[in-house]
Amino acid sequence: MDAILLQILNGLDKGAAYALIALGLTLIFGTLGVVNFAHGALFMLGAFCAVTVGKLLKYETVKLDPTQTTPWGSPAEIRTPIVEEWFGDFGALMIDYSVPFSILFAIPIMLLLGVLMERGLIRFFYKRPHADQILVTFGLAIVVQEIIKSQFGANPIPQAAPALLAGSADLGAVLGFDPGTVVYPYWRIIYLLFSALIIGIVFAFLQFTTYGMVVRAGMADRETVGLLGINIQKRFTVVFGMAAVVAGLAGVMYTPILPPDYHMGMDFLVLSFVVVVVGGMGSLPGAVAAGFLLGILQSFASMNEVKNILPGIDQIIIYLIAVVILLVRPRGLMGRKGVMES
Amino acid sequence: MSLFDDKFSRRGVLKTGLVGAAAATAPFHFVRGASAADYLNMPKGKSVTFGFNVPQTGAYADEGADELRAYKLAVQHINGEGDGGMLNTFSSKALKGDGVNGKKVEFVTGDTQTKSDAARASAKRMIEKDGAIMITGGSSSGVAIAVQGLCQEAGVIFMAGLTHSNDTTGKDKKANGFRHFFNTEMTGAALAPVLKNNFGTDRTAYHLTADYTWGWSQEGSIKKYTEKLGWKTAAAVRTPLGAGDFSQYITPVLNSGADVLVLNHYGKDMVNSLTQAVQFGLRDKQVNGKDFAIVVPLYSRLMAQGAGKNVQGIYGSTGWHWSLTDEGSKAFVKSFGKAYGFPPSQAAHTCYVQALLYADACQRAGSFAPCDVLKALEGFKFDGMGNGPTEYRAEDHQCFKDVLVVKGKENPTSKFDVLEVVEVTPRAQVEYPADLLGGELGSCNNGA
Amino acid sequence: MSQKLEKIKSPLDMEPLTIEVHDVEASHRAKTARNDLILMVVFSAVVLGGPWILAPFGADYPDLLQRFCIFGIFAIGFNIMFGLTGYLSFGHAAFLGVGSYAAVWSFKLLTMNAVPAVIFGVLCAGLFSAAIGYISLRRAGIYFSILTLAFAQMSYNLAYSVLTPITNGETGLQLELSDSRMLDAAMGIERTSSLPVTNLFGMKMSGYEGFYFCAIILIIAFYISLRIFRSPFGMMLRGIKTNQNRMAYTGINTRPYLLTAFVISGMYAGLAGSLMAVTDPLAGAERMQWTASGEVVLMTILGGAGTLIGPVIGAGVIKYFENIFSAFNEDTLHAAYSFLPEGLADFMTTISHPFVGEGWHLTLGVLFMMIVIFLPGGLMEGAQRIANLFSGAGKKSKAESSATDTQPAE
Amino acid sequence: MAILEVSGVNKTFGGLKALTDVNLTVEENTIHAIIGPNGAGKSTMLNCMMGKLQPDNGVVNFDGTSLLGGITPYQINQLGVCRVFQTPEVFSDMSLLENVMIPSLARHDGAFEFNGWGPVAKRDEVSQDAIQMLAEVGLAEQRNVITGSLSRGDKRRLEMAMCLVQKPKLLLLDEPTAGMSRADTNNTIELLKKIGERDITMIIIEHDMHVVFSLADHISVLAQGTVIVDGKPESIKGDPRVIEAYLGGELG
Repeated sequence: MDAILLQILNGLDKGAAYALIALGLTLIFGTLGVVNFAHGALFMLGAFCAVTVGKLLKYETVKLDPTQTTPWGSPAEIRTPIVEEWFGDFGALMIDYSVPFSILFAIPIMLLLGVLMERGLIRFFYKRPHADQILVTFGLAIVVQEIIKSQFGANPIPQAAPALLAGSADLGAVLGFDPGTVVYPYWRIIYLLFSALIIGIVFAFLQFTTYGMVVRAGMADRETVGLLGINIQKRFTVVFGMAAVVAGLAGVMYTPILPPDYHMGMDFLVLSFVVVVVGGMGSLPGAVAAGFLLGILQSFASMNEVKNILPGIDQIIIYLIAVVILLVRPRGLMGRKGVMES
Repeated sequence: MSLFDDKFSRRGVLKTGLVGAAAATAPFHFVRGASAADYLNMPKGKSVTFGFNVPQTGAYADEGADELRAYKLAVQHINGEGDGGMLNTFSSKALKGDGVNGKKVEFVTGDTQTKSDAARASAKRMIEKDGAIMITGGSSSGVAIAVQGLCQEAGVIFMAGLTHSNDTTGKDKKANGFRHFFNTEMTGAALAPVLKNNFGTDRTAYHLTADYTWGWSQEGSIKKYTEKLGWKTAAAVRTPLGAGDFSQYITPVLNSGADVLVLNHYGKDMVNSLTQAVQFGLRDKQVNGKDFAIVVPLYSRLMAQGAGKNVQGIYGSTGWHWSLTDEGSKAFVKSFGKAYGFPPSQAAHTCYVQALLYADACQRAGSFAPCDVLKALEGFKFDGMGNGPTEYRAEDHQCFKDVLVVKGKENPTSKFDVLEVVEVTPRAQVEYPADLLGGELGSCNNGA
Repeated sequence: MSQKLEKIKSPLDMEPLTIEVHDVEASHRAKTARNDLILMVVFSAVVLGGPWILAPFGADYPDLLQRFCIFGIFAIGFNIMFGLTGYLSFGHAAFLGVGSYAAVWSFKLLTMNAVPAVIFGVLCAGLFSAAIGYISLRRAGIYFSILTLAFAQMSYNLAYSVLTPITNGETGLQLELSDSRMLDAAMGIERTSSLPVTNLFGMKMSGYEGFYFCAIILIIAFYISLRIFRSPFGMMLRGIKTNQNRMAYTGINTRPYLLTAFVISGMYAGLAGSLMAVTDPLAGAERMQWTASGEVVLMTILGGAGTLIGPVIGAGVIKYFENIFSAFNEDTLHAAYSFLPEGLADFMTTISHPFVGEGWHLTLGVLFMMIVIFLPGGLMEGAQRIANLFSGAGKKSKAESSATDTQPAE
Repeated sequence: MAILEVSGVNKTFGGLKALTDVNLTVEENTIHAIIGPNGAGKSTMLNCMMGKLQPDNGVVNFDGTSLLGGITPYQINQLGVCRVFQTPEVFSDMSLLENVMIPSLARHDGAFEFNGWGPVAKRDEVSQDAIQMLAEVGLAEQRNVITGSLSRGDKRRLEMAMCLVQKPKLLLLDEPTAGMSRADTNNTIELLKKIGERDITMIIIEHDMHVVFSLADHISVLAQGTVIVDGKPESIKGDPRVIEAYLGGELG
């Protein structure tokens, strides 16, 4: 039982990552009608916001120590992070909390990147065929990825969670299991709660603001909304920026779980498209539900008990579920009719 | 008649009118291939071309870049530029710093993309277009085996880069292929005594294994040697390559009763699974009254940097480490560090050594013909290359040398100072009979 | 209709039609036929003359020439599905992989002769695509794309891991000395201590011989594709792309048309895959990965989807980048600029370095963006525009029905 | 003889009754108009006849064959029913000739035939039929123009040619003159009259009473999902129920 509970937690955690990326993809697709293959790159850029902040905080003064030399003959270096020099213990604390701290930076940066991307490129593709959109955003994703690679290298760059949150919570005690049987890392719990918060904010925004109403109306019927004389262009830009922020924040918060590298966006891209389609193109609740559903099913499929019966099932479970759902429900879990069918 | 002998087939083309247009145009090209050379890509001018085939894109791009740095350094040293590096400590003094066999060494590069197809395409380009006499490099076993097969068919020597699977010099060994790097069998043999000393003989191991040939090979070797110690294996779970999030494989470990987790992962998989295993508190856990232990059988320092502090105290093996203090290692670290400003990785080391070994063999053979080089390399004993006295075993073209057991360093002094050497396992302890891993070398191929 | 064409009178008081209609039609048809003949001749000449034509570009070595042909075939086949019907399959690499595995197994079990390998590869890919197509074609649009993607990814993941006994997993399926090769054995071909090479009735299939084999198959494949484009079947497929709803109300059962097109294009992929094995007998799982499927999509769109020749050009461009641009390093780059004054050469080396060697992906990404932004119809549209510029025939060609010509489908 | 019989057809959409007990009989070789105010259920009824929608119950028989129970639009077309849409559904990327050749091929080769080898250009019977049909609707000279550039009226005439080339027994026209100029409308009326002389039964759904009364042999008036009046044009014209249904809308 504890094993199953743990797998549900794993699934929710995994699902949270899928859901956040899929949410942004769906927002963009539903409102703007654009298939954005660069969305994974936005997720990756978010993660690299954290990397950059971490690097900046750890920017060090270098003093050479001529008394010692490295094995290759140059003088040894003594490095001190500048923030520690300036702020002392508070500086050390800032370094420790660099990942949560990055969120403050990631929001404006991702918003800016999103707006730039929409204004500079995407808006020229609203009326173009989906194939063109896919190709141009895919090209953009490669370009962004290669730029990051040239700046940060190809290897993963570790980002530690704050020391206080590095341990695990004993959920077993809380839920009435034996102590120590259901332990779960604090950071993963935080990630889950954070995702729920973001999803909540996005839905609240769409539900309760006039802005959101226009966006929802646009998702339902773009042409009509355009006819109402609303400046739809401006709203499109904001939606794209918002989707970029959601993807970016998902990236920032994921870094302690998965040390980021330049390729992480591509790794998530295909999966998140499967999630979006299983949820139903253009359906926000569908994207979120599919994210969690696939996350949980993937976790269960990875259990030894399951794998012993069906070897390799964890390799294909997501795709298998996608096939079954699309055959049973032609437009995914909550898809509307007529979207992306021709 | 033999269908496969190409002297016949060339005549066969002219006979068979099957491919009209081809037959009409084909003979033109044969002039190139059918020249008087004794072997493929026989160097005719004042230079000879080596082909460096490394991953430049994909997950191992950084490792590939480091390999390329090492190769460039090796070429400089062979041509007599720079400080000579390991040539000064190498036991064979055949190379004089004036190229090989009087010819200056040049090189061409290619991108393997860590894909067999791309790696073979890139190697073929270097052989067919650039006239490379030897191909070397690579950062994964799949690629190494694929390119090794290609070099065997084409008729050039392949000096494997970083490849750790048993198959490279086992099941899939080829006469034209040589490996300096160690393998999973040696890792098992080297690691087991250290594990015994640190964790005792009453342990239960839980394996997470990358679900492909190298992973299985690694899992098999560790199981074999730890079970000899008296360890039990609780489970061996296969994980998909590039799973990213391994939580669903890690949580079952928590209550499995196992007290050792063996991560048979490499590269990004290793970084992610180790980071996450530590996050789940496995490093600090107590099971059966013992401290829980994590073991990463194959360490790569470059990659371990990606796991940050999570590697601290984690045992594993590695081919070579820059902190070694023998003369050869010191010379190499010095010239590499001077050129690039940071220490070389184990991938750089093995590639550098492979390039020198090949050049040396050509010099000693007085020829670049693969079959002559092969004779010079087979059974070749040497020293001064960082791993103590080493031998290229003739039976399987595998180098036998010391293996390092390392541990993630608790108090690193720089970002390169990630691992500390716990023990240098002597060569005798990791040797195994040549027929253990199967396979057939076949005969050498000169091409042409 | 029993009326004779000459006697038609327009019911709406338009100019009466004359007998000329028939003549115009006949001459139009003759023109198309003549253009097609020219196209075939030029295409064949360019393909067979590849080693000479590509020499100035440094692409005249057998492996890359073979690859141009093989991926040309792959893209032509993909174009029959995507270019004609508009159904975007994201899983075509799976068929390529199946073709490769089947061909290598044919080498291992039967004979080193290329013919059975190719036949076996095409058949297996055909069967596999029929099964996947039958299920995936129940859905359209992106749902179809995702279904094909899912099947291909499942094939890839399983081939890499659980199916290792059949596929040899990560290492890739390769020939071994101990393979049975029953037909060869029955024909009394002796075993040697080295691996046998693939051959076509004695002619080895690597090097230039392999290229000419692939080239001739490419020409045949292109011809078949041309026939399909011009046939009633091709017209129906284009109808499906343009307006599937109208097709249904026109009495056309679109599903079998789509499935047939899917299987044909799957067989093309299998053909390409088996040729890869013929020229280089190794089949790796990553051939089936989604990135490989994506690559053929990019080739087709880059060249011009729905055009006859575009996909071949797209395939050539991408393979050229992959093989030639990735090979540049600082030294070769500097050598290439050596004709410039020293300082300028250094400068050029510095600014172009990020785009070659390890940066070749960057160049590819920029190229994709440029093409889609400025030439939505792919490279073929660029060619068309240039041609129009010279002939001044822009208006004419637009007004004329040339949907069957090599014109971009916008 | 009745070619199409609709009886007792009901259709609800989530509790909303779209069609209630619709009965309709279309005689062979007549022009039958269905009129009614917006939202009367005309399009729903058409969709029920064409296999696009399944009615909840009732009977739809065409020439002795039921059009219900999983029969698809293409099968209905193969039985000899062809539909012209309210917004023209044509192959806009293809030439006019190709537009008409496709239905012509569908008639000659059936719902599916794999012919991937012989050039379609050599199918003389197909292209001649197509050219002739284009000539009849007055588009023959533009046959090599890409369809997307046509005016709406031309597209609709093209669509008629696409149906006529199949020699359908029954032609369904959904507002054939919607959005047309007066001159175009008159041309279309002439064309439809001409077609009417060819032993083709037509059902016309139309708003324009001028068109209806110029063409129809028989009129059914649909309101609130059911047929309220059914009869000859003369009898419809003065019927108070019809006037009421249109809320005093202009008739004739």
